[in-house]
Amino acid sequence: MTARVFVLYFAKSAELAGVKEEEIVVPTSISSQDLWRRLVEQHPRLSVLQGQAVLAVRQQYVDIDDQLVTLGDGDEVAVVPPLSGG
Amino acid sequence: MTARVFVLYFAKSAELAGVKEEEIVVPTSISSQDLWRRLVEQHPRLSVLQGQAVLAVRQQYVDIDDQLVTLGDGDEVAVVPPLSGG
Amino acid sequence: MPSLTGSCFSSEMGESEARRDVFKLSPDWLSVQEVVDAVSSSSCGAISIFIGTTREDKLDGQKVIRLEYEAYELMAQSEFTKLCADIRGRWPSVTHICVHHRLGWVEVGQASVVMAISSPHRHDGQQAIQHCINQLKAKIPIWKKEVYDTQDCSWKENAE
Amino acid sequence: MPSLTGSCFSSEMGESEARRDVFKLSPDWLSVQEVVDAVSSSSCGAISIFIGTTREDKLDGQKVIRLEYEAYELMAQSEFTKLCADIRGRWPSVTHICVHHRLGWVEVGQASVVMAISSPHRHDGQQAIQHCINQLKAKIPIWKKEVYDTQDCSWKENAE
Repeated sequence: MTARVFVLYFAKSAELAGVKEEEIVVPTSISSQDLWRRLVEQHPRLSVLQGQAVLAVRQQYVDIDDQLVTLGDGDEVAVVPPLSGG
Repeated sequence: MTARVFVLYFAKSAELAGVKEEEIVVPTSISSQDLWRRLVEQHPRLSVLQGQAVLAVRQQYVDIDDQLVTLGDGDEVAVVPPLSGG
Repeated sequence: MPSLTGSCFSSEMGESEARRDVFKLSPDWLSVQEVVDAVSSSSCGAISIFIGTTREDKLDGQKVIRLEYEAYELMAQSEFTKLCADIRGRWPSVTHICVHHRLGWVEVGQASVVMAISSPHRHDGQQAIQHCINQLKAKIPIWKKEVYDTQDCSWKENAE
Repeated sequence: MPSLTGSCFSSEMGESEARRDVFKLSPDWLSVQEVVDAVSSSSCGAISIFIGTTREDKLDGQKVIRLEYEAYELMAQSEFTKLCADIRGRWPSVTHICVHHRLGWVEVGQASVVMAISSPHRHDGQQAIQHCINQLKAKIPIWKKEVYDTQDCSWKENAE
């Protein structure tokens, strides 16, 4: 089973990816690590954020590791580089 | 030797003394306790502040005890009831 | 988003006052008075406030000429809501919380964030405001880019 | 008394900036913005602010209708100068310090004191502002009388 999700890129990740948002099709159950790999395959320059960025799935932080995330059509996924608010 | 000093009364001590300032003549060397006693003799209602008020001599805090203070003509002495600024 | 109906200096004796959590991302200059008004309450003796600005700085001889802020806006709001719940769990006496954060271009020296917390007594509010800025930097998805006089720029990263 | 020449948002690169200790006793409504402007500095990333107000309160069924503040003004200024030296000894990075305190009649709910401290980094300023309000209450000769709706009144006393 696959889901069509919206991916949002912020700050440095948007500059590296060259886009601010896009739709991609991914398995409905996937580890956050594999999800990240898909994004890096699509935009190889994102690899400089390896080990620094985290993801957000439906606006909840998700570390990039072997935990499974469950995705549905229309879900929002975001690439979150290191924060610098304040 | 005696000195003529200005005594300032603030807040509750001004209400109890019934004056805001006055001149008194005191020995040039006197314990802060004896200085306080003189003020209470002059304004007996000040005794309700016994143990609560402190003095200020030339704008420096002085506890009411047996320490000697040195006074000269024109020096400023103040009765300082418990603070409530802020 | 809660509305900014600051009840500054009003008299609301006897009414039980709803606690406000106010968050605003704004492209405009931040008004300290507006943030203070948003947390004012007749039941509060203390308002603790923090203003964060960008210092004039040089990086490798380049001078910072402005900042650019960007946020994941919806998630920033939901992380702020979580942060307020966290603060109220730690300091139950906290009354109102308000955070205004700039977005877009910010001149060096202007405030990028203004936050205020009201509380009946000052100690709770003072601890809560420190926690609030620490957690905002750690959790709320906002990013800052420094732009230099050489036209270079770099995305910053908050210290742990 | 130092003048209130706030250099808010000004650009003073390269100049070494004199540290300001600003104290004002005022019968007028206190402006938070004025106090913030008095401590603003291009070298400071953080401004910590505290506002003290009087809560609506009842004492033995009497309602407080206003406050009256009185100060030993010259000594208040000299105690403030000592307090600033104490703060700068403990937190040498503190840049500017400003305290405005009301005198005379103050309506319930209005600010009686507004203080701000600027510092390059926030931790020093946040600790310094707490010390500043604690020491102001303990050391600066200012008194507050509560006036009740029954025409009674009573002089207050800060907790130790």
